Amino acid sequence: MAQLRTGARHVGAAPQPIVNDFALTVATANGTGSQTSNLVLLRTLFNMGVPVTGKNLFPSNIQGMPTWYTIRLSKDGYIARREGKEILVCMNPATAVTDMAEMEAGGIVVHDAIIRPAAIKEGIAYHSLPVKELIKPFNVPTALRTYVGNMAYVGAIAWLVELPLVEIEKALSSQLPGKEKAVQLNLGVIRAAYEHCQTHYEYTCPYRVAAMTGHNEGRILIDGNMAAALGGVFGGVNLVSWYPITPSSSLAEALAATLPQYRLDPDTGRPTFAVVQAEDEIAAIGMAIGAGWAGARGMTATSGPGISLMSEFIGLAYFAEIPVVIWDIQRMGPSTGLPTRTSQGDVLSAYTLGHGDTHHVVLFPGSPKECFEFGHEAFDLAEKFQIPVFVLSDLDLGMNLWISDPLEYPAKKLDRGKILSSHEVDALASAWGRYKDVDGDGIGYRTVPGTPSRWAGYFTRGTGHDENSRYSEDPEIWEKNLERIRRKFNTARDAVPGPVIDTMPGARVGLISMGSNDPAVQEARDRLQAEGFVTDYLRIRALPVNGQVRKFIADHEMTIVIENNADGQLHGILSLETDSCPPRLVSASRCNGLPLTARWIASEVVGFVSR
Amino acid sequence: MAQLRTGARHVGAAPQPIVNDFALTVATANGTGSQTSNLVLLRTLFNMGVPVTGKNLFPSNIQGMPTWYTIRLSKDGYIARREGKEILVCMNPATAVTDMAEMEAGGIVVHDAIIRPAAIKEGIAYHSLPVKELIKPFNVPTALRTYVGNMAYVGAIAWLVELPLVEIEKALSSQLPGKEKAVQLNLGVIRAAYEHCQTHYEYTCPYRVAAMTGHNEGRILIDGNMAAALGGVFGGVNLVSWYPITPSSSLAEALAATLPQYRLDPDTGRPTFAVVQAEDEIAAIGMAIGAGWAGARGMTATSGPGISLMSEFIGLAYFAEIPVVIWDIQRMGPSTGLPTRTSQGDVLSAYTLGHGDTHHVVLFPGSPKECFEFGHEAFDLAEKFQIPVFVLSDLDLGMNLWISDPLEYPAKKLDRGKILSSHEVDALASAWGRYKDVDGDGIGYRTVPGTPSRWAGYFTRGTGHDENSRYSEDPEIWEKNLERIRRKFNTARDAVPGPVIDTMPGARVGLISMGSNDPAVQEARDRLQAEGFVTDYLRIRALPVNGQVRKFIADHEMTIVIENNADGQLHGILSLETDSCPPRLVSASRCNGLPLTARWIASEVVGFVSR
Amino acid sequence: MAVSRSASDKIVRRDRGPALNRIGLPKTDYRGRPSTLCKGCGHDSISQRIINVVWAQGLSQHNVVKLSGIGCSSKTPAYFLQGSHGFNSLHGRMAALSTGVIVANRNLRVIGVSGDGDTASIGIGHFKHAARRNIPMTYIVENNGVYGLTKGQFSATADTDQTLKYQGVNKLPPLDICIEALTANATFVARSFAGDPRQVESLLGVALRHRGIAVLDIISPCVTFNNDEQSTKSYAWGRENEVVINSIDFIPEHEEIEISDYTDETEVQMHDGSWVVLKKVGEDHDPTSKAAASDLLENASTNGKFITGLIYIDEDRENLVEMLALTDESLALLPAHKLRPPTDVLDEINRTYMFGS
Amino acid sequence: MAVSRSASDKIVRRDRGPALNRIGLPKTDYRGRPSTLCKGCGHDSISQRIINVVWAQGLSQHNVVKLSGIGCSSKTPAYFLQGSHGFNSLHGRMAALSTGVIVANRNLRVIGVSGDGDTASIGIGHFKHAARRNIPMTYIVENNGVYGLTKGQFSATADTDQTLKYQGVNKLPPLDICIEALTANATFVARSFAGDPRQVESLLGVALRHRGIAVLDIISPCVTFNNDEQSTKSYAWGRENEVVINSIDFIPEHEEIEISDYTDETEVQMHDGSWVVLKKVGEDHDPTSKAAASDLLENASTNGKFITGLIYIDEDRENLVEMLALTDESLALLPAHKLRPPTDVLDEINRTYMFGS
Ligand SMILES: Cc1ncc(C[n+]2csc(CCOP(=O)(O)OP(=O)(O)O)c2C)c(N)n1
Ligand SMILES: Cc1ncc(C[n+]2csc(CCOP(=O)(O)OP(=O)(O)O)c2C)c(N)n1
Ligand code: SF4
Ligand code: SF4
Ligand SMILES: [Mg+2]
Ligand SMILES: [Mg+2]
Repeated sequence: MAQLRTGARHVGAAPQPIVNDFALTVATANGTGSQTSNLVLLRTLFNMGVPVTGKNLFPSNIQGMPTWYTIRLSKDGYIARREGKEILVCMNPATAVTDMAEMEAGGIVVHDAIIRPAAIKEGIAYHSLPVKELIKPFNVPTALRTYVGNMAYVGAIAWLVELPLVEIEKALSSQLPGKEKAVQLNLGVIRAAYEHCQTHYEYTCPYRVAAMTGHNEGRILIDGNMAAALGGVFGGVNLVSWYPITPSSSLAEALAATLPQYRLDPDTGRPTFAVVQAEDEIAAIGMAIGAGWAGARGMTATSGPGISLMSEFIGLAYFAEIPVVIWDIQRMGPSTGLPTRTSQGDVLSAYTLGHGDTHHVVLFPGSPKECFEFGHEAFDLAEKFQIPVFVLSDLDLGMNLWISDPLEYPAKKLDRGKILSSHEVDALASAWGRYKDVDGDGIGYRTVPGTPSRWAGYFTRGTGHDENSRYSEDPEIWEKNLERIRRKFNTARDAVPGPVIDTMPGARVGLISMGSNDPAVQEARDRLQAEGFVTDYLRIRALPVNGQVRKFIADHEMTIVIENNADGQLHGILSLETDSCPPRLVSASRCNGLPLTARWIASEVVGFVSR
Repeated sequence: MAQLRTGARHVGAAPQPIVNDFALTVATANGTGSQTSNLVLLRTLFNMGVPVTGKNLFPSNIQGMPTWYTIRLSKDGYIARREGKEILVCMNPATAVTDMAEMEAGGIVVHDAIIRPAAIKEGIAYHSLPVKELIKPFNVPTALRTYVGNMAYVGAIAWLVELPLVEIEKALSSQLPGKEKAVQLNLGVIRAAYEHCQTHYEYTCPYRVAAMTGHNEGRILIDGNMAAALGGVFGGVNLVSWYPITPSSSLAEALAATLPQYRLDPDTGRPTFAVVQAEDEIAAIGMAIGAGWAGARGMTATSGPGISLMSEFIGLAYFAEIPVVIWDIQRMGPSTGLPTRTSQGDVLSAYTLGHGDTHHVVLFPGSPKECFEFGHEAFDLAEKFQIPVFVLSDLDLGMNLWISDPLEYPAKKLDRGKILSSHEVDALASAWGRYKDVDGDGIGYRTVPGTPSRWAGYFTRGTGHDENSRYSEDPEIWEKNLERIRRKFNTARDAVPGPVIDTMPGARVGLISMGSNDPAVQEARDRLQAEGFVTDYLRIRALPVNGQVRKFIADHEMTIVIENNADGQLHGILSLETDSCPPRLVSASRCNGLPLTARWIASEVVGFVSR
Repeated sequence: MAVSRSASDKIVRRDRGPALNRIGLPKTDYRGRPSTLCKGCGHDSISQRIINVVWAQGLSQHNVVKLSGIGCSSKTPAYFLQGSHGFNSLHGRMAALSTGVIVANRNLRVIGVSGDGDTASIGIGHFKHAARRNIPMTYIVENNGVYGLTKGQFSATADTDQTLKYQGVNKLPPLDICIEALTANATFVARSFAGDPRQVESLLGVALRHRGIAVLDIISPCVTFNNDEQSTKSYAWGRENEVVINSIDFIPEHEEIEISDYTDETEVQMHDGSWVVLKKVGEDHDPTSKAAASDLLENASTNGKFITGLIYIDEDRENLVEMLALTDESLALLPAHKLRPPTDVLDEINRTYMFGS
Repeated sequence: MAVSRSASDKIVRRDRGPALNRIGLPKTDYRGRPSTLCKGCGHDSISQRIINVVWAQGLSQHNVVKLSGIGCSSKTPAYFLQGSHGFNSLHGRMAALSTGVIVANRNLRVIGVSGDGDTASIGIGHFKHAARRNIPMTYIVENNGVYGLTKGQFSATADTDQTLKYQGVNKLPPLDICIEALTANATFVARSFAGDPRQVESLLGVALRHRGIAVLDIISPCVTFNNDEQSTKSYAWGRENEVVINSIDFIPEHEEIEISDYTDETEVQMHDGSWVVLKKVGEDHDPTSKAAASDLLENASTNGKFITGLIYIDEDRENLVEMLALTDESLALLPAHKLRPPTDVLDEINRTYMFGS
């Protein structure tokens, strides 16, 4: 995005008309099918080349509760969430009053005619949309009325911001593939609404959409969970054992949908994979670990509560050194928390999950492209180091559509790690020991069950063991084994995805962040730069960290760790890993269920610096 | 012990004969009843007024595997574990060779005649004991032979170190209450062995036992788990829901044994408590939390694997604010680890257990007396703050007999926390809100089910909620609620047991430790002082810490955190809590399944200082 | 309404104003907060049944607690008995929580609401052990064969070979809640159908008076994800196929009714002295025989028969509170002096461990 | 020895030296490391049975894996088949682990060893769901009614009203492993007794050839904590009360034996084509009928009868691997090109999400 970010302007400072630089919020109730209307709008904008982002704020229920969908257009290419909105589509009587109250001067409200604005605010244009009347002519079956009715606001928006109906039709068709009748019906309603506006509103909206180039070309619009699933498909996953939980279910379900498309055995047409819905998370992780132990690629996907339940098994995989991949699509904790709100609250749990002394490799994808990349790389790391590998995404990245660079075909071949063939183990015979550190990297050689050799068998256990995996209570053997595991962990520091560093000349303050915060941090840095304040930026892509991070912190007068949780968990981990403490390394963390915004980050940075 | 510690001498530096200052190790196989013989020796010494400590190194199986029992006598009152031994009782052929090889010059070996020393070492006296012959005259049933045979070494030791048989008989009777026949049989064997030595050995042992005063008077000999159980008895526990796991089972079983003795309803003679063996740890903690929610005092006792399984439920109790007490008798992790070896590896897990942002109150008893004290105080803290309270003991403190100051009757009355009576809640009516911070301490007022008022009922949930415990996804409400919980946690800092600080004039180095390390740290400080190196000592008794700890660290050039785990978990927590990092705050941690020793601690301190 | 037919309920109808129950309260007092479930969800109708029965029995809400796990079904305790304490806990853990609540306060009437995922998948272990312990509670499974709240995955009670929109085909055999309860020695096992309000209420009426654990497996259609008429968890299928095995008449203790033993009736005396009269409808079944209950269920499951009614009842087995012989007074409400022994007791204890003892 | 009677095993006895099995190995090759269990523990005798049967069937140890949970019973896989991969995992989780192992490598013979605490207490959920999924494995429960490794607490299979030294009285009814397996639709359910080596071996012989999950509930006395003759888990009680319901004859596929249908016999053809002939001993029971199996078990448990033998077998139901239609090749051994689709596939995928598409 670099080439676009130059000359960033602040919203509001723009001259009339405001083109491709505003936000639109649609307020509806869930289970009314408004998602289709919203995605049609998003797709239309994307295909017109407009940098756009859509955030779905949905409730933890199935039908009838308030839902908000915010679409932000940013010709400058900022796809982070942004506070406020210029246009409000008000379809939900339950929230109409507060929704409208939030609008600021210059704003536009489109509301269902059944909703009468409680208070008419100065400087806001109100447009009433007689949805009921508009759809009457189409005599839609009752069941579909609200669903189809939601198309009305698409038409109204189209008229207001000047969206070409042909683009909308295209988007509609790709949204409802092969459903020509539905497309035409919906389009009819959209047209009707469009014409209604033409005839009833005489008003020119300052907010406009114009096709543009330079940003979306060559990019894709995809949600992180789908990208992650495809990462599994190309990562050679053999077993997906999972238990449903928002917001991770769509990852497992995407695997169940895509694996049969792309991973049937070319010779026999039979599956080279299995997707098993387990009875609970303990079984889910247990199955995945069983597969990993037996030499296949096992993974699971879950969220906070599932992570807690998996603690004991993860500790076993850590200590018995078994590869397994765990996707944690983070939602708001503690406890059941807010199942449909985003957070980065599981960083510490994942890093140190399990009783006793444990630490795990944790990856932080920052875009759908990285969800795909880490989706396959996680398996290589898990098998190379014979460890559980966590991939920490979140609801925002996982369930919302993001503009992303296309998915990149893996550069490296699959890395299955140190597995001995029957000949190799025969050659070694009794000299082989499962947990011997032959190469000095802390990683032992393993054999998989079924290896036709009388030397291949060994006995895995979660109890204290020697190099040959025999039970031992000997203090020296215990210490030696833990030292080797620590050595292995240190070897991993330089093998995991390294940090991404972006510098600005003369910066004395550094920012560190991870995962889905990336767009907001980028935007915040531009804002600050525009105010003459330059920053360097290091994006952590994995734990444990390596020397680069220590150096980055050492190289700056102050480094601020920005994260979406309450305790500043990443800050805590980095403090210990790099022996740094305040004021050199400080924490800017916030967690209210919403993705971080550039405005908040910028103000935090200014706050720290002016202290 | 202060008055005794003055003038500590190093083992070996003592003049002949060496009185009340040596160590004795008994090597047997488990399941052979040697525990009785060992405890008879320990009790005899205790009752002779000798500062003594016994550490049982037993295997994780039921019968036939090697077991070592080490008894240390220290006229100077040091009851920590110590490396090495002057006397070895060698009853287990399986380990005889290595056991004997470990002996150093000046050592004494007493071995079963069936064991022929592999290599006779210079400067070591070997005494062969014909156990089989000795017990023949008593024609003991086969089943009991090894058991009774183990009494032979008691007799031999008695002769060697000059233990009065009358004292032994007393100890034997208190060990086998009401079993006069068994006592006499065993005593017979002891006498036989004693006489055998008299007639066959002409040798004067340098190691002697002499009755002494000044240390054991007014003290008790008890294991931490029993003391903890009695703490529960006097803490008013109502429900003990548990699942068996070493080394915590003896705590729950002690409760099952003592509650019926001391806690039957004076009026009806019926139990005021329940002990329920659950189907697993998840159910165990779930039951305890259910009891806590309903207004009773619920607790569970477990070890590492159980802590992992309890994560999700603890997170619920944290967020829904329900009192519950969890005893973690720590054993060696990660994973199943070493079930019969000690460790302090669950400090970080316990402090931050659960996904999302969580932190818990954790208590660290340092003696049986404190096990009792925290055993009842934990309930007061849990109910006062409406939180889960962890008490972290370990296998060494929990399962070994320690000399301790007597159990002290609670000074304060039971603190049931902020519970509204029906009248109080009626008065407040709709003004009452479960999670309102009326007093500014972050603690809300609760009602218990059954409170006869139409206003008392409320709906508890692990999901986002407002002050009235109604479901809410509102970002501000979420943040406000978490802020209050954090405020509550900060209130707890000064309510939990404060640190115990012991200073030496002119000390520039501080030591911080916790729990069962106390005796070893005390001894190490004396050793260092004897070498002219003075230290201050702060013993953490609870997390979260308060200003005193921050000040202690600030007041010293260097502070060393000493703990029995691999990662220096307490050091990590203190670094974050006090914004301190190396070289100001450093970590000395070790974990090999054995209790820390003064020698190791002293050498670590010297190492750090001389760096 | 089955229950209101029994005199115990003393519904007082005044010329004007709403009907009041035994303790003089209108039914509206027993409502909960507005439901957020889908219109037509079976769970909402069960909530209404609970309101009706608890009101009709004239129970004080403060003596009732509502416990649940996680799921659409587990949300419902927020939608009934606003005056009662409630706890929407963790997925699959309601049974464990309930055990603790009951031990803490034996004088509470515990109503537990769970789902088929909550009970038959993640919670099956706690469910079976709660049945073993015969904890005194009403354990309702709102069984719809799917995971509603997570948008329609198969649960462990889904039909074999059933197809769901986004889930494909389920090849696994279902677990039968009633059979699972029975093999774990539950002392009250019943099955019903959210589409049969009359029966749900009469069963609830008895369940609330049962000595131990009363398991109600109520088929409660998920109109959003599993209401296709081929599904055995749909309204259509239920209405088509329900086979009622018995109808229930309830006779409170204090009524002087002499029970004449008709061949088509079974009388069961409840622990509180009241009587339940079970009139046979359809086939011959003795709900006091475990063997008969087991045969009936086995047979129904193999032949895909949807039988409803009281399948098994045993008022003789001790419940957990009785096994523990707890004080009549709730442990949660005991005075301090019953929670902490006096000083001399501790002195005595110290003496036994003391030097020289 | 039941199994060695069947010709398939081709035990070759040479004039000198030890007997060799079909693949030319002496039995000593199939031993494990020395047991650390108590002398006389039932579990050790079961380990010996496994060694005998696997050797007699001439299986290669590298095609067998040994999985277990935690407990004295779960330690035993270290004491047999030293040449096989083994995994002593977590308490109660063996079934979950096994599922993953089997999916990863369908060509392994999986022997799972668990205890009554491991399976009926903490592991009951995974056990029931493994049975539902009919995972192809031999699931052995070494049932002694106590927690051995934690020193003798009651397990969920302990007798009602039993008293144990340090535990007091158990008032809870036991869970019956066989009934639990059956109600979860396990396709092979058998009960045996460690004191009846001949039967254990013949049942193991069939179990190892079974299509799906073969559950063996073997009463295996804990001599240290639960061997009092009143205990139904003791050697004395078992010897006194065992009622064998059938004896097993095994006829391998490749043998030309024509099966004449005697009234006192049931023949079952195994998935691999071989035949099992079940001779009735004692009462009349058809092990291919689920209803009969259920009745038999219900009746035995209510009357405290210790019946042993093959209680239920169903060779027709698909196992998990078949339901998943996995490649014959083990997933764990697939070549890289079958694990990662070619570049053009990703290009195509990108196109569908691409701007302008
Ligand atoms: C530990 C855990 N795992 C998963 C979830 C996600 N989850 C919420 S409800 C539910 C299933 C609900 O199904 P059921 O119990 O049948 O209730 P229903 O919604 O069908 O009434 C799941 C898996 C969770 N909340 N907690
Ligand atoms: C999660 C967990 N909880 C508890 C334990 C402690 N533990 C070890 S073995 C065991 C019970 C074993 O009983 P069973 O399965 O019957 O085996 P047995 O020893 O009787 O053969 C328990 C509770 C553990 N290892 N892990
Ligand atoms: S999704 Fe199904 S179960 Fe959930 S509320 Fe809607 S209808 Fe009811
Ligand atoms: S304790 Fe019992 S189960 Fe464990 S090894 Fe000894 S006899 Fe066997
Ligand atoms: Mg359901
Ligand atoms: Mg057992």
